[in-house]
Amino acid sequence: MSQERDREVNRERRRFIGAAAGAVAGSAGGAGALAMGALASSAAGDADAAARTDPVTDRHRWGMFVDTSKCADGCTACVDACDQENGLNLQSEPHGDDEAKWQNQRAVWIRKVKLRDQATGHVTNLPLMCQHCEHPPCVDVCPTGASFKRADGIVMVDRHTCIGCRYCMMACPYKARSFIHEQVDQKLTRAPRGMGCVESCNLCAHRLDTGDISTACADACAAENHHAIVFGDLKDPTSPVRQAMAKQTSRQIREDLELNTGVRYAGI
Amino acid sequence: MAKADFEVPVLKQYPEIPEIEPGIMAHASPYKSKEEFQSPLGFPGALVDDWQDQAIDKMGELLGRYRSLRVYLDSCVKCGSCTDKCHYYLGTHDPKNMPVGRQDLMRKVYRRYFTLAGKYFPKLVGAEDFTEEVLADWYSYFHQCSQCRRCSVFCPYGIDTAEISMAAREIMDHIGVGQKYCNEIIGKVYKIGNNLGLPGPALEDTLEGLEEDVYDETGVEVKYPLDKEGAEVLLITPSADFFAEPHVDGLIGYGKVFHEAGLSWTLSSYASEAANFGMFIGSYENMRRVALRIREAAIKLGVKRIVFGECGHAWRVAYSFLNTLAGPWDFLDQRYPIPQHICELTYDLIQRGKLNLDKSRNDDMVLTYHDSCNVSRASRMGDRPGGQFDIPRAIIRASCNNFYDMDEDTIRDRTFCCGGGGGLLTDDLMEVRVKGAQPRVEALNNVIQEKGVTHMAAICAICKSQFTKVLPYYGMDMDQIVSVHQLVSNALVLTGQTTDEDDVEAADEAA
Amino acid sequence: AGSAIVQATGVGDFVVDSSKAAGLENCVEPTEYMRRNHMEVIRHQRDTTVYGGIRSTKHSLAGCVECHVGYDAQHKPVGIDGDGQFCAACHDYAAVKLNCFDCHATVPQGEAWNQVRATEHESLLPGVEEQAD
Amino acid sequence: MSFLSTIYAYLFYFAAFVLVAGLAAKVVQYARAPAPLKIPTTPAPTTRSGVVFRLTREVVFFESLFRGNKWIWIFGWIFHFGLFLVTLRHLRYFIDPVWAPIQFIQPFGIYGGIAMVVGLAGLWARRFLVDRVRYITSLSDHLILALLITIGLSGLAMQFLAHTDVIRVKEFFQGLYVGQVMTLPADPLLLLHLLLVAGLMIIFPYSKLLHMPGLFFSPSRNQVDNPRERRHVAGWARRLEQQQ
Amino acid sequence: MSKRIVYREWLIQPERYWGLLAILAAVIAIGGAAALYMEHEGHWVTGMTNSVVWGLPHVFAVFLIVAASGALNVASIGTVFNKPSYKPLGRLSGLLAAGLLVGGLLVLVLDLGRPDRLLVAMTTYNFSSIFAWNIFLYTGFLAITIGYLWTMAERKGNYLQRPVGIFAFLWRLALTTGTGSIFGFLVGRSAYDTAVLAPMFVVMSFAYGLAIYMLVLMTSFEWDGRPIGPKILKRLKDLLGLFVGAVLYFTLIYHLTNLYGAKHADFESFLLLDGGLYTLMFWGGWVLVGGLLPLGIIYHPRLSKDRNWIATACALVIAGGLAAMYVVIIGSQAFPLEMFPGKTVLAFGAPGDIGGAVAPYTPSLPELLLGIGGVAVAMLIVSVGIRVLQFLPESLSDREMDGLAEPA
Ligand code: HEC
Ligand code: HEC
Ligand code: HEC
Ligand code: HEM
Ligand code: HEM
Ligand code: SF4
Ligand code: SF4
Ligand code: SF4
Ligand code: SF4
Ligand code: SF4
Ligand code: SF4
Repeated sequence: MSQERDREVNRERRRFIGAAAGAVAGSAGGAGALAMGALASSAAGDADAAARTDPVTDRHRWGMFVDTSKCADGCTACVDACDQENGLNLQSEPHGDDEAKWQNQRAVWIRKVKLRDQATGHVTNLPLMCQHCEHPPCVDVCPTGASFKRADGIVMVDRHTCIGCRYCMMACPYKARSFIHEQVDQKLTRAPRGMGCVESCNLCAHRLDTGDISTACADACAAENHHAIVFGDLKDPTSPVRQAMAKQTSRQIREDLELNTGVRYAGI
Repeated sequence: MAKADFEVPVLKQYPEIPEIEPGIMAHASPYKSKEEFQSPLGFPGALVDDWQDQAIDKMGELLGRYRSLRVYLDSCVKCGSCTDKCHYYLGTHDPKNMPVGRQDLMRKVYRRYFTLAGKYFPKLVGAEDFTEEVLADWYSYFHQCSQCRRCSVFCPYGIDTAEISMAAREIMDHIGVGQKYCNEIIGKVYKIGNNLGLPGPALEDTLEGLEEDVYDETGVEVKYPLDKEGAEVLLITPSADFFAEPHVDGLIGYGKVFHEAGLSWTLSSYASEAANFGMFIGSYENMRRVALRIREAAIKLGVKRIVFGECGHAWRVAYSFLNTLAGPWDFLDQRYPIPQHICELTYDLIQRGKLNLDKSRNDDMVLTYHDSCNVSRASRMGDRPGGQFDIPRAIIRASCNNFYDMDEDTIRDRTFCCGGGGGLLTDDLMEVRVKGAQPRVEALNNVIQEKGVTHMAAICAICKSQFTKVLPYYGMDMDQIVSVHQLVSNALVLTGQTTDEDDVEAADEAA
Repeated sequence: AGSAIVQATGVGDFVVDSSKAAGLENCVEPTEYMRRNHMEVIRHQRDTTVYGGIRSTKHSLAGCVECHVGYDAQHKPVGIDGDGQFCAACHDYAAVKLNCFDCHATVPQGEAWNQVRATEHESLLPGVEEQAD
Repeated sequence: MSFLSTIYAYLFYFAAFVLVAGLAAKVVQYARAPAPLKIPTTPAPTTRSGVVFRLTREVVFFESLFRGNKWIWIFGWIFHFGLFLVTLRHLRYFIDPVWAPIQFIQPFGIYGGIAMVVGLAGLWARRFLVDRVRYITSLSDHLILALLITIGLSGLAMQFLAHTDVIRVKEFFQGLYVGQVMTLPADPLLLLHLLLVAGLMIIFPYSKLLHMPGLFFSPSRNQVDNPRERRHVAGWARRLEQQQ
Repeated sequence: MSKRIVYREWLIQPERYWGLLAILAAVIAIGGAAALYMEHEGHWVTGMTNSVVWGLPHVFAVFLIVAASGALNVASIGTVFNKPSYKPLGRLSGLLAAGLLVGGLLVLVLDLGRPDRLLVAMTTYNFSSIFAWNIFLYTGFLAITIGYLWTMAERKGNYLQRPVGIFAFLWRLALTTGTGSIFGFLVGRSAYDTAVLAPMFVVMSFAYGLAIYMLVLMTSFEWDGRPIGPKILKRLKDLLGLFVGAVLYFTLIYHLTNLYGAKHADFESFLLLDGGLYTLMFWGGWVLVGGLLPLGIIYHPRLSKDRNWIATACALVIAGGLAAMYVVIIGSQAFPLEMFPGKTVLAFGAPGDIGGAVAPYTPSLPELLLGIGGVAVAMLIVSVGIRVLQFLPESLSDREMDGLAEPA
């Protein structure tokens, strides 16, 4: 059933994907080969453009730019897309749990935040997910090293070594992380999930690793024609995200903590 | 300090586990028994010709008779837990005095003749033929065991070296290698009725003397009856109580207690001995023969209860074995424990407020208590486990104001033997006795130094004799050892007794 | 079903008949080797994937599942950790706890981006012909 | 079915026979030897259930040993508890389907294996280091320790270094139940492990390993302290009474 | 010859002893069942959420761990600061410390999302994490405490007592500082973002540890009929008074620094004025029950001489300590993260997801049972320890203590 749902999403995707297409053009052959189930051949030189055979490196740092002025009131496309992509919609409320508590217990990787300026009364909308800090407090505090920062800047949880201590959740200033409070029956192959571990947005790492430079949330936002989220390589001056940041001043949430986040916002 | 032709151990503040000094005590063995002492017990008078075969046969017989022996010889894993628990090892440093070392003297023979491994790979499992040297070792070291069972407490399988010593002595007796001291004494019991060979008239004399003493002291006519038929209680007490110090003070105490309780009681000249050395030589038959005298006396005197005086191993035989050896006791009053310990009786009276004890009369003493090993580890008092520790202490606390226990590791079921039990209370084993007393005396010395203890109470005739003899070697006084019932005796204010003040008052009134 | 599978002898005991593996000669490594060391193999793959981002299918757990998963009469895949199914049959027999499937999908479902979705995604890219769904 | 498998199959039949028959013979011998006198080491329980409680404490905690010597206790207990866990874990080779508690115990069995080896190492060390224990140690004491430690190490090596085909091992032993010789994986570690285990089974009824049944038959531990209340007379003692 | 201190096993009646063990075992079993339930169902059965991620178990665990460190203080005073009259108290202090620590750690471990991965926690470390260091600090503490006990009990090791004692003392400070720092390093959270937290934890540990120690000491002596002289009792309660006073002092400093750092003023007003339950817990529990009342008893001319009142003071300190931990750990999680200064949060994710508002948290029964189970574990360890080993001096009467005060 969920496979069918995947397909539907894909069909929708075709309408909008053009924008990102350029970035992945070089990978087409490789991706195709992979789809046939053959072994990945080493994509010479730039491994990013195909399923990789070499470990990720720090030649890239993935990040996002969010233009809050484009983020529409009432829209939740990015949240829904992330839920679909990462199987979060497959979570089910445990029988007997309190509804309000459940909202606070279920895993959320990205959330829609709505703010009002106390001085001007101006209302701002923005998507909030893991900020992929360069100096992530969650990684600093994790006792086992399960929280880690990949060489390409993605902060993730190795759920094979996470012991579920939740210290990272205490440390994260953005409330970006979720603990899996309940047993998970349904899961996707690309997004394993189980009780007792902590997880958060991983910038759709499975996409990046297989050669696609896109995230579900950014795609979805673009599909809705809002284009509030721009994803890309923060180290590459030609990347869309850098170009967008060059046009507008952007800030980090809680800049005072000097975490050098990978997700930047304009208009807050 | 008494003179010794051997080195008396030094007392330390903290106990130390010595390094082993193999063979250092091989020379110390008791005088061998002679024909005249052997035959009354049914043993050959001298080493028989085919002693080896006979010994092995006897061993086989005992293995079939005693599960303890069988299991103990198989089960030891040489863990070493018992190695530093025997007071003879601690005092002599001879590894064959480590309980397991002692057992191994028999175990190696057992393995050689009774196990597959020992038959075919003797070297591998340390099995050995029963040679003359081995027999010599047996004779020395199985007579350096007071059968105190301290090792058994700490052994994970409860292996009781006392059982093995007893079996070894039994085997040796059967091939004509007996110990003079024990066997002579058992002979005396058979002939006269007690260990010391005191004939009836002598006992009567002593008891009359006691009655006079007590009357002089208290002005109350306390009776010490002998062979009184129809008495309620038959008191069986070690013969040492009739004349040795401090034993006799205990006997005085029993009499006063009976008097206060209003119990009619008697001693028996036929069964005038509580001790049963049959146990020491591991001879069921002899032990039974001695025990049956009590049965006969009880029937003859028509008593309703049997009470035992202060004697450790006697109480073991009485408490644990008497019912087996000389029972059933269906002709006695079943409302009372059969047999009963004098401490149980006294304690009961104290509980019921029947004794008027003036603790201050013992204020010249600061006391500690020596748990005699046979009482603590092989018998019980009262109706709950551990009563043998609590009841005597309760009696002491009820009779005096100053009481301190010695170190916990050296009392209750971990108590150290006085060093003279198990048939070693003979002058030919003086070295063993003095050295073996070291751990106990060390603990005693500590409370003397720290708590100002002056006296040690005990409820065992052997302990009392041993300490009076051994304490001087350590620079202490022989009269620092007292009977528990001596304390009771001191503190007990008899009904109608004239105290010093009373005397004055009485004189005033008379005037 | 478990016991029937379990009683057989020889290599390939546990391979479920309806699985893709049933028709193949060998596992991803020599089968004898896999019988003894598959846990090391996937454990190594796990770290490579999580930390290095390498998602090759050769040793991947998703790969194991895809090849070894059995199908029922309706050609629906049956959870690989189900009774008598490949992983479970063997692990139950040997009483080895398998908690991978607390998290991992037991049937191929929503594979990684490359395996199902990339096919469609790719068709959107310039110069690639659209493929049928 | 290889030659080696056949040899091992017969070896295990033989070892199992020796173990069971030898142990049974010993237990019968112990059970039939009378205990004529009451000799429990006091303070002993005065009831049967008290005795069960006491023996349980001895078996589970090694209470007496604890009071006797803390070092021996620590190592001895670690070893035995480890051995116990390992044994439970090993049941998976011998029962099918595996009972739930045995399934549950599996991961602990591995720690048990490590603990067992650590305990044995400590026990062995003291046989060299403590002069009193050195004195009472004979060659066989060393050999048994060596045997157990080698079994443990070869097992751990299979767990951590060179895996064996556990499934075949189980099939082999399952086959033995029905008289069928299945192929045993020819991994050297496994063969060593099993060879030594067979050795252990064979010597069990003839060595100090008898301490295991011995504990339960030890009169100073298993008797009820009630001689005054109940007359206790052994068979031969009664005959002696009747003779007179 | 210096005077020996004679220690004895706890010799209370077997019925009483086994009864106590049975009760403790039952409590532990219930706690274990609660933990099993939580692990089996998942944490949704607790009151914890993605906002309040550490609940009641952490309150108990941190309290026990902190108290463990403080309990060892008594031994330190004896050996490190060479106060002879504290020497006989040392062994119990070590045992209690070990017991409390084990109890606390057990609760901590059983509250993990994946306690089955304990081995992972023990073998893979991230050394930039205070928590990882704490694992070393805790296990190290246990090892050192056991070693320390050994030096106190085994005469061959006596000469090491002082160096090991000093080492243990320093380790202990590190441990409490480390525990405090678990919170102190959470820069994102206003409540914790202050350096005073670490020293405050140190004095808290002294107070709680001593209070528990005194209760255990008095109870075990009472049951066994052993004497405690008024002198030693006065010493201990005066020390308790000092520590409780210090806790109050640091509490004041803590709030002053928070108020001074203007950005935390919101949090302060939450805690001190309008935090509802948390405000109540702070004033009523932390300050009044845990501070002022016990101080009142301890310095009261008459009550301070009565054993029962001293015990009451100890109990109050413990109760106050739990309240303090509740405020520190849960109160500060309930208070929302401040991400957008100058802005009001209108919505934060799906309805019901707490962002700008105070997060609700109601402790659930299993959490409480787990926490109490941890306390019972600590008490079980202590009861068994003093029963089978010689931890308790046979007497602490004044006569006994006077002998010790003389220079050795
Ligand atoms: C390309 C398909 C394929 C993939 C992918 C694959 N296997 Fe296999 N596997 C096989 C085949 C085919 C066999 C049976 C070989 C035979 O019968 O000799 C097998 C056998 C096995 C066996 C031995 C089963 C037995 O009964 O003896 C194990 C264990 C195993 N695979 C584990 C794995 C694991 C773990 C993975 C993932 C890393 C994996 N396999 C991936 C095809 C595959
Ligand atoms: C608590 C959840 C959880 C458990 C339990 C778990 N995994 Fe994973 N595993 C994950 C997640 C999440 C990923 C994906 C990481 C990513 O995409 O970057 C993953 C990825 C993997 C991968 C790489 C992806 C693939 O399909 O090859 C392997 C291999 C793997 N796990 C093996 C295991 C094995 C083996 C076990 C059992 C011992 C296990 N995992 C148990 C969560 C889990
Ligand atoms: C041939 C039988 C067999 C099959 C089929 C099998 N396993 Fe195993 N597996 C084992 C055995 C046996 C062990 C344990 C080896 C040991 O205990 O040393 C094991 C261990 C493991 C472990 C390590 C578990 C641990 O706790 O250390 C993992 C992970 C694992 N298997 C995964 C799988 C997965 C996933 C599959 C299915 C794709 C699978 N296995 C299929 C026999 C099998
Ligand atoms: C009821 C079961 C058992 C109990 C209560 C028990 C108890 C003990 C005890 C108390 C010791 C002494 C302490 C020590 O040295 O470790 C010991 C030693 C030993 N046990 Fe056991 N045991 C049991 C079963 C076994 C079994 C099944 C084995 C072997 C497979 C075994 C092997 C050993 C060995 C080899 C030693 C001697 C260790 C040494 O040489 O130092 N035990 N046992
Ligand atoms: C016939 C009986 C036995 C068989 C078939 C057997 C088989 C095995 C096997 C196959 C392993 C490897 C487990 C793995 O790789 O997961 C193992 C491990 C081990 N074995 Fe045995 N073994 C037997 C008896 C014993 C005995 C009697 C002992 C101890 C005295 C022992 C001690 C160990 C230990 C310590 C390990 C390592 C820990 C573990 O994996 O459990 N084994 N055994
Ligand atoms: S999809 Fe775009 S516009 Fe819609 S909520 Fe997300 S970021 Fe805003
Ligand atoms: S936003 Fe939170 S979870 Fe993400 S990297 Fe930063 S601290 Fe870690
Ligand atoms: S919950 Fe997991 S990822 Fe987070 S700190 Fe603990 S171990 Fe690390
Ligand atoms: S990047 Fe991917 S994982 Fe992260 S929020 Fe967007 S969709 Fe979710
Ligand atoms: S019974 Fe007593 S004397 Fe004999 S070996 Fe044991 S401890 Fe030593
Ligand atoms: S304690 Fe027992 S098993 Fe250990 S060596 Fe001594 S007799 Fe043998």
